[in-house]
Amino acid sequence: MKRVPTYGIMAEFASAQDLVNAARQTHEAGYRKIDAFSPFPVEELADAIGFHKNNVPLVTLIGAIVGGLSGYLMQYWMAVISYPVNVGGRPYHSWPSFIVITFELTILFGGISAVFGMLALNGLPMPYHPVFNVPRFVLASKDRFFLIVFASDPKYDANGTRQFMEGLHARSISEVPG
Amino acid sequence: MQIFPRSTNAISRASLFGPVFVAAALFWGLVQLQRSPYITYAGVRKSQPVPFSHQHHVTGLGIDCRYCHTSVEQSSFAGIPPTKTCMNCHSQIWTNAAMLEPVRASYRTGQSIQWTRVNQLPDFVYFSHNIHVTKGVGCNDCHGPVDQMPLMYQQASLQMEWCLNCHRAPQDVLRPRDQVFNMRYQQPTASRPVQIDGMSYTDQDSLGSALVKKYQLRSVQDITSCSTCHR
Amino acid sequence: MADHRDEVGVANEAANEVASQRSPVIEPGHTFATITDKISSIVLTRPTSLGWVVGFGAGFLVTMMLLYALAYLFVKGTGIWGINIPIGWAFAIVNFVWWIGIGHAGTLISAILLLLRQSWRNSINRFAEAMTLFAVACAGIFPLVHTGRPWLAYWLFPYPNTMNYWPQFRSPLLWDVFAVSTYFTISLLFWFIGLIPDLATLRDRAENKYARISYGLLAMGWRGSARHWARYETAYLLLAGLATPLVLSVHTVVSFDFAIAIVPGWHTTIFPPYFVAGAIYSGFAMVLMLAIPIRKIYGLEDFITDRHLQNSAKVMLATGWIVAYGYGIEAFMGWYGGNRYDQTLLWNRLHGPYAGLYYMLLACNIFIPQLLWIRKMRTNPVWLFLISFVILVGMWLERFVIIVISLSRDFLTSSWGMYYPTRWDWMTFFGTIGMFLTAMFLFVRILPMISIFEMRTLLPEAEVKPE
Amino acid sequence: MENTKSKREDVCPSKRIDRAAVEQQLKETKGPEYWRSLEELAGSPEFQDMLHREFPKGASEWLDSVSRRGFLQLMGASLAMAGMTGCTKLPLQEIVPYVRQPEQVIPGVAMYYATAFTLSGYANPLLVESHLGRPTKIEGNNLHPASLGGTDVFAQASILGMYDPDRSQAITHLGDVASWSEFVNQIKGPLAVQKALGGAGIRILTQTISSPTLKDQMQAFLAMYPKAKWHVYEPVNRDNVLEGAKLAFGEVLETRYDLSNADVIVSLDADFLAAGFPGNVRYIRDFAKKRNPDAEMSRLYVVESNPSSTGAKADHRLPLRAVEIEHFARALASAIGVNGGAMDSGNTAKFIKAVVGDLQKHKGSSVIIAGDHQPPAVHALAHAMNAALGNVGRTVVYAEPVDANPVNQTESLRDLVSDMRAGNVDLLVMLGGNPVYDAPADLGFNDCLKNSKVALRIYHGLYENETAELCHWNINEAHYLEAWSDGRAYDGTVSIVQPLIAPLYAGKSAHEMLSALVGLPDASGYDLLRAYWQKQHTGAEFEEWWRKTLNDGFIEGSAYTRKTVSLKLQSLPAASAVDADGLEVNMRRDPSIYDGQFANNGWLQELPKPMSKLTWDNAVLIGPKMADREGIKTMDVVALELGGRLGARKITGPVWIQAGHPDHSVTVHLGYGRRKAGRAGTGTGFDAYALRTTNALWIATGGKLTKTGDQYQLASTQGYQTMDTGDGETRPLVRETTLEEYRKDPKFAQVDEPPAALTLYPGFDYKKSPDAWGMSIDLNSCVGCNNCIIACQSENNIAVVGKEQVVKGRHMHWIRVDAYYEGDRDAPKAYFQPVPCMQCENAPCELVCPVGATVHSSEGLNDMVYNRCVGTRYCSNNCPYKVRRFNFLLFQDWETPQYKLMRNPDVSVRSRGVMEKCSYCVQRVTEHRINAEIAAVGENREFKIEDGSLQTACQQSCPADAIVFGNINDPNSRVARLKAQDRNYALLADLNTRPRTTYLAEIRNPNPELET
Repeated sequence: MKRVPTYGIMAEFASAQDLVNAARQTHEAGYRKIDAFSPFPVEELADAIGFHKNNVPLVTLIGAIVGGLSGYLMQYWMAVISYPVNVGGRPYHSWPSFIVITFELTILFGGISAVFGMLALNGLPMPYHPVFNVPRFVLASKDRFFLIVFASDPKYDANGTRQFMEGLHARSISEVPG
Repeated sequence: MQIFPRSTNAISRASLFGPVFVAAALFWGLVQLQRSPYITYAGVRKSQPVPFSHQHHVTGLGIDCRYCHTSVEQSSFAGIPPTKTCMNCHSQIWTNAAMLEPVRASYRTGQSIQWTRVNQLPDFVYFSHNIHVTKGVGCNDCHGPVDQMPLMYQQASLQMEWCLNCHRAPQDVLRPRDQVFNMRYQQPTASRPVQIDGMSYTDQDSLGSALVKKYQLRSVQDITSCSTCHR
Repeated sequence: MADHRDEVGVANEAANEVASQRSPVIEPGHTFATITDKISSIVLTRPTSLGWVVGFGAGFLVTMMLLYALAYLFVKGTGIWGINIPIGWAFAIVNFVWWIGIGHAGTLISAILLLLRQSWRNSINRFAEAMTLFAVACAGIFPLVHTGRPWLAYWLFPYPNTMNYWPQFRSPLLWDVFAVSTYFTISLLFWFIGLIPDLATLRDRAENKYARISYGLLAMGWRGSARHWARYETAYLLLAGLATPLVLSVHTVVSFDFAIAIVPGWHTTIFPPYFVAGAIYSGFAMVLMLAIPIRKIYGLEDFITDRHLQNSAKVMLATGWIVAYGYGIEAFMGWYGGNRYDQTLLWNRLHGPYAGLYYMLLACNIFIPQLLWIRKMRTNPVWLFLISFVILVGMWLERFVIIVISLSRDFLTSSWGMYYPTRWDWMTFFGTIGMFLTAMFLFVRILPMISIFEMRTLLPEAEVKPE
Repeated sequence: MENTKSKREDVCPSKRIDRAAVEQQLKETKGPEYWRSLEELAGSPEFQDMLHREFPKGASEWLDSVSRRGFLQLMGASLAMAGMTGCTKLPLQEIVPYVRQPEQVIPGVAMYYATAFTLSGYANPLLVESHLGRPTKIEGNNLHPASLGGTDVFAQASILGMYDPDRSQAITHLGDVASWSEFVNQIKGPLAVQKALGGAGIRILTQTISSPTLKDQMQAFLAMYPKAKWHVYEPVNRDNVLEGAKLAFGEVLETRYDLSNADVIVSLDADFLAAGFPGNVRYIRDFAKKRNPDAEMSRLYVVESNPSSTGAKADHRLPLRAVEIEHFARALASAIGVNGGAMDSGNTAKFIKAVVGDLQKHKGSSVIIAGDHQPPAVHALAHAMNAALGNVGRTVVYAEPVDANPVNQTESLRDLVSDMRAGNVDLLVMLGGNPVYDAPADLGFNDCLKNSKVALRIYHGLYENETAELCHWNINEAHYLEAWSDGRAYDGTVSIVQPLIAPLYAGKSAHEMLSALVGLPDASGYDLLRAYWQKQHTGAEFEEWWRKTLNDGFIEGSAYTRKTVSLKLQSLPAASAVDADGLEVNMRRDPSIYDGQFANNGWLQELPKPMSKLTWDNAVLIGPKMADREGIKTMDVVALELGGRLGARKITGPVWIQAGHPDHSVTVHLGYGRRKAGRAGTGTGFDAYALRTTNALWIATGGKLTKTGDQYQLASTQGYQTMDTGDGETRPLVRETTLEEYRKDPKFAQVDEPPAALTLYPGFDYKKSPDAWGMSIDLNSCVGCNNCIIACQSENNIAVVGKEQVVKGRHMHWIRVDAYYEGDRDAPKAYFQPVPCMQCENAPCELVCPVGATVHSSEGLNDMVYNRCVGTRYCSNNCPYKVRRFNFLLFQDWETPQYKLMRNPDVSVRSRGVMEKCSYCVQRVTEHRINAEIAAVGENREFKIEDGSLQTACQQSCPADAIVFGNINDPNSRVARLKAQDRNYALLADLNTRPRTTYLAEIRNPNPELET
């Protein structure tokens, strides 16, 4: 049997509060390549593990602008440039009538880029992930809270880190095979 | 517990974003098919009861279009020659060529020859040969180099976008009326100017706009109105 | 979950409030585990209950009837319906508007109430959104099949074509195409990303291998990472922000179908607001008609409490009054505006051949719902169910009154006419209801009908002390 | 019409094209392609045996049942997909040229031939459009004094009659198909026998005949068989007129009127503006001319029983029961100073006083017209009064009778029947007609023929109808568009009936029949005709004269000259006493299907009747008073009984409450309840002939009306016949005032016209285009004759939808004639308003079409692009005039080959799911524009479409000249000048749709004495 490299060390906690505290300490202890898992969003957590850069709004904004522009320009081109036709005596460029579709396309593109942007930034879909190798991790989607320090962290060393984490009053500690 | 093998990640991503590209490709394919000869028949040589060669009759014998297509100047329909027209000559020459038997048979029995239609428009499109000929649109502008077609085929796609090309910019194709039936007509250049009304034109732009006036072409808005072709 | 602290506040209040009059959004005594087990077990238990099979079967049969009616429609043409000149639109469009209206509650609850931080929405938004999707799907059928040549409906989309000819962007019908398809897409995305964490839960709890795999694939490998949650929350919030103007726009655009036209009874500026209000009105009625039996059958009283019923009832009462105001203004303007056509229209509604329906409409949408002032009515599921039904009928009648009565008598008396529905009209209408129920049954069986992770946040344990 | 005239051909157009080609076509080409490709081959005149194969006897029923021909509609749908969409693949087409192309024939260019349509002996001169030998459209002959370009509905619709697939398509003997030669041989024997007897056993029964040639042949026949007898019978006969003339002058005379100088017209139950009244087309033209309020305007008094379109145009209409009208006439006569055996005029005294006053003021420029169904005495009185007023020779003209055999037709038929009963008849030849169905009930012609001793019965007619059933031989007649003949118009002018196409089913004309009887079976109609006229027109230049005659369509100067007559009026027969409460029953010819001979004509069946707008049925018309008294509602089924010598005769039918119908009187229309008419006509309505007896052909008294308690669905095309909206409002749809008021306030009609600058939008500049099309409809001229509806239907390939669909409100007429009533339901004012597409400049329909299938052309036409339409019906909802029509089902008949031949190749045939509407005949606009452009470029001059040269279908054959179409950019065009008039107003102008079609308001000229 071949020895699999370690992906990181994972600690399990009983409550969101414990996790947040632990995460904070770990971060303060200088660990940077860490992550925390909770069955529901815990706002403090991101901050605790030092995650601040969130690009989803930007992506969405770009999508919305693109949608709106393409919506109006498409209508303008088709009704005024490509094939101008006299419809009920209205001007070719009946801008008030063009607003609705412009609006709808803004929303559509914005929404789509929000969702797919979020997925992409999160690197989803990712059905396989090392953390799933930890048997108790199934509880992460129920009522348990987990903290992981990745082996790739410069400060990481198998024993030292394990000891450090034991100091966090974790309910259990397990090594995550990569 | 781990449900999926590592490989699933790549696959799942592909399956999430892949369909977008597949759909796009499919759409592009349809757009191409729409314009393909399979749909339009453009360039397709349809089988005919008699392998009539326009090349031979026009280039070889120098017969004018109007000798057979008699009503092209008076009617929307250019006219398909009656068997009689063929027999005018073929009662003298090639009198027993096998390939002409259907013609002779038709003449004998009074049964029409049934040609396969080459240039066909949908029924809701009303095209008039006479007006186009009158306004200086040449035969080969639409029908292509008929004088070089051993077997007749449809040159253009005859789709609406193709019609609109000229209807939106007629000056690009117009030629003097006396040149309409000239299959070898070429647009004017500095070396080959075209004369009308004593004026000499060395490029299509000037000639075209002159003819638009001379032949009183209606405005683009007029000739791109729906009822120009659809009724 | 816009702001966690606020959630906590709500949760506390909820917990402390058991004694007090106001019933909580979640009954006390629940933990993360119990919530998770309760909701996910509904989906994961085998075998399927007989009741479900029967209900689903019934819905399925009616759906088949719909397909039959539509097949016949394609063979013969729209002439199998009762429509004519002058009444070119009838059931098809009535049903379309009705369904679209119903489809408004879902997004409203999940988006607007989210922005308004109404935490009680957490337990009803999931199936409300599902309801929205199915309702919009039902609605979507009609604009397509009501055309004389449905096989050419793709001409409504601006695709590069060999005719070099484009859709006519001044037509409200074209706006519909964009509005409805956008609405459906956004609602679908909103619903789906809401599902992701719960799908992960199901993935991790499913016994059955295939269930595990399929939920797993749908969950896309969600693992509840803090980073993911952060981005997820932002996206969810942004989507809510986008969906809010969208949901308001959709019925506004639908109302343009009429408001832009010159037909007396259609050509009025009051339409957009009161169409939207009416939409929410009927939407909540449908939510209640689904929520009440569901919570009974699956014993979800702990999560869908009387508080939810009450709040929904209050929303209906409010929107009901907006609708009533709409009717009032319509009538007032008809009289006050001094336009001879509008005056005749008003008279025709009150005394014309369809007057009966107009009075029924007033009863269903204005008078009967006033029972909701009574607290007993708001808390009594049975009464609430019945009133919701009445409201749904009323809202259908409203569309019938607007569309058919207005068309039946417009400008030239010589071309006045009558409309009588044929059996094909009815089959298509009821058929879509069957389709809707079928979809609903499938949904409650294979997906969590209440958002598990959002319920978790309502618990006091979810609280995290700030620094 | 100049250029149409020049286009006329003066040769016989019956072309010979090989049948194989046509059959090939029919086999290989599907639906929509067919008639286009046919365009490029040749309208084959002769494919009767093929048609036989295509037509098993008793083909499918009419369009009524939705479930009809399911597979076909599937096919239609698929065709629609193949044929009507832009980007689907076209099926391969054959193209089949002539073998020898006839001269003059230019494929794609229409030709016009002059001919005439004969109804009850009176010829209506026509000009027929032909595409490659297929007649497609009927116009009036503008050179002919009796037409001046106008036609009536029967003439317009007769083209459908020719293509009717239910026509009898072969000679049959005892039901088996036989040949002409067989027939000729078989009758040799009997004729030989008769020859010996001098023809004592021969009887020939014809309808009213005015054909000089036929008369000549008939005389030749009677010379050959001196003892043979010629009987004449038509259900809609003019016996009363004939007897009236005898009474007044002691001789038989034709009475014609010259309304062009009639300032006061009094109609005694005469519906002289309606199709079927001899000369109505010309009368309408003259009448309309005199209704111009800006010139000397005439005044019309109508005293009538059943409300008619003539009554609707009256300045004063007095509803009286038909039986009371004789009394009225006598009173009127006495007041004028003619001995009418004065009766107490009772409540009509005031009316009479006013009328007489008016008449006295207009001696010589007034006219009194009596209705055909009024008793001879009334006619005699009318003659006497016209004489007394000095109208004779001015407004009333007497001449030779047009009828070639002017006998009392009722008596003539009575004689025939008694002869048949007595067994004096061995050989009975019936040339047309349908006596078994329409003979007076008391004659019992039916059973008399069934079990008569007549050894040999020969029927020659267009249909295998009820009469043909009971005959041994059934010779299929050639339609007038298929055969040579001639006939006289109401003024006696001889028209030449020129065929447009060789007989579809090798039918024989009456001329050929007769010549067969005199032993010349092979003589062609053309030779017979030519021979006859050669005899008449001796002289060298005959050829030239003949060509001219064929070209013009009539023989110049052949009108009967005026006769100076002297009144020999002896004492009138005493008038029958009127029982005040007795129920009178009026039996009238139907305004749509006449006497029943047009029962199988879908266009006419679906043509809304002028006053009630009923289609597909006749009804028992009663007045509102009576309805209220008896508690009867519209569509209640009643039993109508008449006592009589032969015991009670009874019919049951649905009631229609007709505003303006007098009390104690009911009107039923003849021609319905056909047993054997064809897929369209069989079984529609009820047979009113059952009530008819020889002594009361038109008016019977002592009727009895009882409710049966049943209901019957009637199909009316008009929702409401009033402009009142129920809430006390009245909409100013038809704008009308009196002459006085008009003179005071000429612009009275132009209220609520919005200012041009009202809109925020700049609006399009149509001046840039050389032409901007517009239409003006003069409500003062329009007499509601419906001719425009059929003309449009024929020109634009408009489908017939059937009763069930009409009930649902899905009729397809592009132009409709709305009829409105106003005021007292028992004596209402009535208005007509033709409504085509208004071609609004701010078209509401265009704005809402999602695919841009209806948009504006640069000339201001509201184009409807069928092939782009997806059928949302939004445009129709948003059309305030509701002039758009939708193909809810597959209404077009794709499979009947005859209809394919009939269709106008210049107009798309619309399939299921497509919106359609009036296009201002854009096909004509385009044709004229192209011709004008070619001419302009050819002759190097300014492009211009001559005003008046381009006419829409509705305008071209409008007898009243009420519709004018033209270029509103040209201030001198007729339409522009009309639109500049004060009377001009736009319908629903307050909506600011800026219609291109506008109306000239209606002006009445009431007698101040009668204004209360």
